[in-house]
Amino acid sequence: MNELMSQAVDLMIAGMGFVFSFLIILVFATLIMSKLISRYSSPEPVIPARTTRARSSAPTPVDPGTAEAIKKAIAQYRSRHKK
Amino acid sequence: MNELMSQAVDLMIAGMGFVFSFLIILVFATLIMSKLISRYSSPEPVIPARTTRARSSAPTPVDPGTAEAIKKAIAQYRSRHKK
Amino acid sequence: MNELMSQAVDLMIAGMGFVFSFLIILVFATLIMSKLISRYSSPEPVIPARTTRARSSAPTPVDPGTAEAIKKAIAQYRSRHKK
Amino acid sequence: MDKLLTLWTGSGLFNLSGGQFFMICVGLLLLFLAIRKGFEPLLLVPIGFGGILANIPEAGLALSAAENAIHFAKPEVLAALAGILDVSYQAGQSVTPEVLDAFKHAYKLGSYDVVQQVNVLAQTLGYTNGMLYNFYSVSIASGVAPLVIFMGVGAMTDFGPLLSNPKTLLLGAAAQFGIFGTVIGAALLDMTGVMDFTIMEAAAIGIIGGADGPTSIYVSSILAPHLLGAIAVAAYSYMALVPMIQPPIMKALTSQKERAIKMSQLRAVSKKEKIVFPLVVLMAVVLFLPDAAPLLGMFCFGNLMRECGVVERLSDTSQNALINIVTIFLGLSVGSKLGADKFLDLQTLGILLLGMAAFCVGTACGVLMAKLLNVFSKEQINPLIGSAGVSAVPMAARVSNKVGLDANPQNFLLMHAMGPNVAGVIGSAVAAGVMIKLLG
Amino acid sequence: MDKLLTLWTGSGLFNLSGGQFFMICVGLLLLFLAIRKGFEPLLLVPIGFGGILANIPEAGLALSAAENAIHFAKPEVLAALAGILDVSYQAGQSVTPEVLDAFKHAYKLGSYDVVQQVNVLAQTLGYTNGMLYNFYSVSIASGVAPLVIFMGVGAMTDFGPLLSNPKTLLLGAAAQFGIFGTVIGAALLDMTGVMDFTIMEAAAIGIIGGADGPTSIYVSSILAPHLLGAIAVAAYSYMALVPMIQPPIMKALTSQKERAIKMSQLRAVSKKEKIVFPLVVLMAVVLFLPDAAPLLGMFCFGNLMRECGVVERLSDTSQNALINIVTIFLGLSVGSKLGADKFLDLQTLGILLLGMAAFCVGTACGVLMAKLLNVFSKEQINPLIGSAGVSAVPMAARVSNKVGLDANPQNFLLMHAMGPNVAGVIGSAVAAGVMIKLLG
Amino acid sequence: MDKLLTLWTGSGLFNLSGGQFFMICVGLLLLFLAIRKGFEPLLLVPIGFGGILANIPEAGLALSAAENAIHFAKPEVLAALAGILDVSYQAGQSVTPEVLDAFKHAYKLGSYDVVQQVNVLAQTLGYTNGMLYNFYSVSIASGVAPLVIFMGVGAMTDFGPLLSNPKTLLLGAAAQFGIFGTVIGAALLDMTGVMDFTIMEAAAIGIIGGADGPTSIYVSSILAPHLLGAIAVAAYSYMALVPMIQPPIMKALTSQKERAIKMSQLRAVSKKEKIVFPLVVLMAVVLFLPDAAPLLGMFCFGNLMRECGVVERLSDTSQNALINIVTIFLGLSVGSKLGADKFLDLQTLGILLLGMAAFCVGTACGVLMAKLLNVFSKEQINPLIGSAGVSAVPMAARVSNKVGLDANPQNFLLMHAMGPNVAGVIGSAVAAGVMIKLLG
Ligand code: NA
Ligand code: NA
Ligand code: NA
Repeated sequence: MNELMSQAVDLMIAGMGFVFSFLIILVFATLIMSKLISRYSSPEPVIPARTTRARSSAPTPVDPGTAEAIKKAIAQYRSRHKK
Repeated sequence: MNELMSQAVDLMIAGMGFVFSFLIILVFATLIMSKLISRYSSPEPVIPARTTRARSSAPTPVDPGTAEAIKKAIAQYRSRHKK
Repeated sequence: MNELMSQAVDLMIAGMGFVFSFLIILVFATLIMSKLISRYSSPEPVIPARTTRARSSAPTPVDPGTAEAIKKAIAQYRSRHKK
Repeated sequence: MDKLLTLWTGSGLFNLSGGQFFMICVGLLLLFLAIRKGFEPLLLVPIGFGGILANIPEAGLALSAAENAIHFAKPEVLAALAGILDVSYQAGQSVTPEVLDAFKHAYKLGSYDVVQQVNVLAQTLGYTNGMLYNFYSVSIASGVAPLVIFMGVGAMTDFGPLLSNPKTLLLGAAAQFGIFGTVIGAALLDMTGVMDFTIMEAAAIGIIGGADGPTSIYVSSILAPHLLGAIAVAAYSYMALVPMIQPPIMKALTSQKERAIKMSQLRAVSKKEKIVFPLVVLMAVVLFLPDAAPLLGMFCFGNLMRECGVVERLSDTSQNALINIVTIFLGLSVGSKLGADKFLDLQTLGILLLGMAAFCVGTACGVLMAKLLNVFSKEQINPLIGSAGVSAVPMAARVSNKVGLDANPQNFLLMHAMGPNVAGVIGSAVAAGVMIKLLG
Repeated sequence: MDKLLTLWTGSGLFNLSGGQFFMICVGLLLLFLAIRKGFEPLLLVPIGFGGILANIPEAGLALSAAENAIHFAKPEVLAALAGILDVSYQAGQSVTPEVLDAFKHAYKLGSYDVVQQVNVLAQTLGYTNGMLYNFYSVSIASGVAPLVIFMGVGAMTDFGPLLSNPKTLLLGAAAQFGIFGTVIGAALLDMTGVMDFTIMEAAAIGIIGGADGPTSIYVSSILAPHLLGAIAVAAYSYMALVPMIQPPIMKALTSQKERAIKMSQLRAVSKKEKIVFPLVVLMAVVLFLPDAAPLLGMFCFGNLMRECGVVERLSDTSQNALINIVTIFLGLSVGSKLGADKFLDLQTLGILLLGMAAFCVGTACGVLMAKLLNVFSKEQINPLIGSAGVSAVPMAARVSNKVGLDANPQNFLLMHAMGPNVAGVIGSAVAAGVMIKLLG
Repeated sequence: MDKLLTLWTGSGLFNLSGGQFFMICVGLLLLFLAIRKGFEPLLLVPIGFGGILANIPEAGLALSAAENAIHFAKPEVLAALAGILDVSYQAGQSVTPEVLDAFKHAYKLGSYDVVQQVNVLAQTLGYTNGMLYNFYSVSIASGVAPLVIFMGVGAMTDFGPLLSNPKTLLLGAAAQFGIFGTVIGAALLDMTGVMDFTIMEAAAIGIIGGADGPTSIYVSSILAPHLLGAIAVAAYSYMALVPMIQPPIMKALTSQKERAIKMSQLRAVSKKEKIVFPLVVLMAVVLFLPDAAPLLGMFCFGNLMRECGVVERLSDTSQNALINIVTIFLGLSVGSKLGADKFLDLQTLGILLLGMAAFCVGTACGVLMAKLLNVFSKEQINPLIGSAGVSAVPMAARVSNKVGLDANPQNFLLMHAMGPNVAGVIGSAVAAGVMIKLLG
């Protein structure tokens, strides 16, 4: 086993050890956080989990005809104002 | 009265003196400007004074239902185009 | 003819020579490109030539009333979200 | 094993100092105030977060390459830096806290070229500038971020109410007593030996009384960059507290009858006046106070873009994308000045105290000025709009309106208060120009 | 008292020079033309405003730290600078205007490293770069702003009309005679002793004939940065004057019958052609003119983003937020070159004259080229679209259309003129590349 | 004539090397993949285009001023540079390819201050930095661009699914075996003598297995900037190939029954949890891994802006205008590293091979971890969501969903897979921090 390989193995042990430690701590921290929040806060309307907003492909439905009209209007508005 | 205090008093006299001079000049300059403009320009439709646009909280009223539909459409449009 | 004039004439000859060569080559390259594309590609829906989008002044028509309502809604939406 | 040890001795838990812990709590407090209490969130969220980042032990995010090199204190590195910084240290010598302090002190006092050289050397030796240090250099040390924000604010400002009643400019002038009164206050604290200030520091603290974020940041970045963090935090916090600070003062200085004064309808202002006004302000700057040119120049430029009607896309961008981008980096950069070693100082306490005083004095002088004007003029001004002269746009104007409504439910002062409110912005920029001229 | 005196002797009224007064009026004139007459407002509003800011006396907004140090002329500072600038000056010596001129001259001619060193020294001594100087360094001296604007213009350009009739590229080539003809014109003025130019200056002036703002700014920032202000102002002003400059020339060179020529409908262009075309242009640049790579590379990149259909959010941003942000700073930076000492020069008059000539020559050559093409080709071109080859997108194309309609109310030339119009952009970028290659 | 010769000998056709030709083809291939095949177009369009620009012969767009000076190889210039670079060369000596290689080598190995000095000298002699070199310096070498993109990604990320099932963080941890396994793989290649790597290079290659673009670019810009081009291209290409790479591995490691496991509905997550979570992550960074502070700090900041609800305009800008602007320049800058001399190397082949292996190992470990968790827990996890732990948001989660639907048409895994998917982002940032700490 040469120099590089022993460095690589060391790096893997330290790295994966650390990644797991860190994320395990995070699991517990998150669980505790959620528990504390739900205990000490007044009940509030919860938000159902959604996908990453930025890439979601299923937004609130709107009547397609209206949507089309609005899209055109936006395009028109934009082209007027961008000049 | 120590060094700093005398500097501070000097600064205040110079500063407030200057601020007042400057803004008094500006009052007169503004009055003259308004007078000149109203004299030498053709009558034009005047704009009623509004609050700072950026923070105004009372925009032109739109039927809430329409507004809601449009907001959804905009959100949809955005999420489609932002990806 | 002084130094500067002879430099200027040289620059003109080299410059216009090059501009014409370059654009003539581009004419042929473009013609070849269009021919190759139309030969080797499946027929696809073509887009009619338009003016530069950024400055066009004739966007897709939308019913003016709707457009107005939408513009207001957009303004309202914006002023609400810009704060 | 060796590597795990490196990770452990480099971890925050191993290195966290009490000061850093305290400042992280301060950062969390600022986030809490911004998110739950709505204290100027656009600035205090980035500032609070930046403050936490700046106090992560060993990360050195707010430090320059040279400061990081000094922090890690390898003897051979220190020996190399010693020559440029003119600190007496030899390679063999042991690295005591005193030695490090000598290095830090020498770096802090170093002239522009010494700082440049020592940073080049530190980068040659493999150290790098922290992320927040870079943000600060580009956005604040260069002066660009507060100016761009001021341009955006100009593009958001409507001078209509001011133009229809130019006299209210004087209310904006009077409220600047808050600034200079605070300088006197700092001198008093210094004279009585409570804490030490230089005149530059006193002036930078005074500018909190301008109640205008970008102006405060711009001035303190020039006059006293080491106080910038505390000054910006104080300025934005007190701006958020305006609805609590001002009303008692306003009520104490006015009678019920005065508060109930109804002001006449504002006259309509023509488009042309609005276009020409920023140029009039600019000409006054040209003729009388060139040192206010960066601040007021950008402000007027923004306003001209807004009103001229032919560059709407530029105006839009400066009110939206551009100001937002700059705000993010400005906030994080201000946060970088919340490092424990810089912030936890007796002076910070002085800044918080004096800043509050500045707001109170400014408010009072604005109200008194309005009463004074009423003595000389037939057309009565409701003195409640005087307090709006401190700026804190548009919060202070809303406060005037609310206190006015309390006294007389038919008395809508909002529009009238917008005049002194924007006049206060001009007034503090002028005061800033005077200070930079005389001390900068 | 002392302090009030400082304020007075530092005020604009006390220091305003005649030249600065004149240039402030020029700045106001540019604002008037932009706002009331609609002359390219997106650029001329920031340029005009920047020009005013650059001429505020004592503010030094357009000056570097070293220039500010020389301006304030403290003997000990000058003595320190003298060493680096190689000016003979001792600390005791009196500061005459000749001495200051020697310093300014030495700074102007200083090489890159001398300028760097003297600025570091000036900053060490407490002077700072002016705001507009910083804007100029970052946006124009680095070359980035004109290139980013060119990318945005690329993203706004539709090559459809050009692709359906590639022959019109030649009209865009012919119109570049305006550029090189102007260089000859400058040489003539020099030969007859009216004014002096170097070949670099002549070339930079000639590029006005390209009728393309970012190209003019890019080229003159490389070849003759001291003329950049006048060149940019001339370029944008004449672009706005295209509807007045071109029609007489177009009518003089064409018969009524020629003007009435109806052109056949443009063929439809496929999406694929539009995607591949910017890459074809790029390949031509790769093979034949690497020196045009920055300009045409960014232009083609912008156009590819527009047409490829998969990076719409990048294309949108480069057409909106990004180009707007850059335009603001580009305009202010150009304005920084309108300082009285740089602008009020006989050369500026020459630039205004020659720039006008450049537009006229370019217009004429475009029209004549169209007539020449008609000699060799069956398919007739309306020579009125030749004038659009100067670029000035889309103004010149609209002029072609309008003059065409005057001759024949059923003759819609707009689409046909867009081809040579965008070809003119490519043509001037190529000419710019040749000039930079041979002279840069 | 003379001038036309200059143009010809300076043209691309005259100078194009085989390597440049090949790399231009690679650039076109990347554009084709991005535009026609939809491979991560937001990055690969700018990267591909930048790659073409970087290989334009004689244009030197990706070279620094000093590299351009060396390339043009004027004897007097080389003689001037020789002193600083410590290369033995006298003015008279003939310029052989060996001499140039000696210069290039000395420049490449030069320390920070040598590089600075030689670039100042080259600029003094009239050479300039290429456009792409400037873009790279500002956006990547400074570290700012990947961090700003990470902030934007944070503002786009919804931690809801992760919060409702925090256990899935462990899947994101397991998938990081791909990173470190690849380091071992590189060491194996080195040990068997196939190709040479240092530990820094091996680590930079391993980070491809993080399946996260900005993290890869950030790490390799610190550990192995000369490999950045290949690493970024590999990272984005394989992210685009996830739908092809992952399913076979997922199916091989799971039984039909396992793939059909239906997971229970995710619990609803309160707004407060979402606000506090980024702060919890930040505190973990503060306490345990300061070296991950830039990456995770900006990520958490972006997410806090998104969730806190009071700075919507900042959140919007960081998700749109800001991230788009930075993406354009980041992409072109990465492209600048696709120069033939840097990219065409045996190491690039190794990077492509090892990068692929990294994805496979990461996928496998994620799936196996999920199976392991099922051994210890009552509540069963569908092991298909384990593969999403590599990140590649949201592609990998969609793949999990699709493979799940194949096994059981009523089994919607998308939401469940989003948890490990975003956990993978945190996991790779942690791994990046460890690597920078131990090697940087
Ligand atoms: Na104020
Ligand atoms: Na042109
Ligand atoms: Na990952």
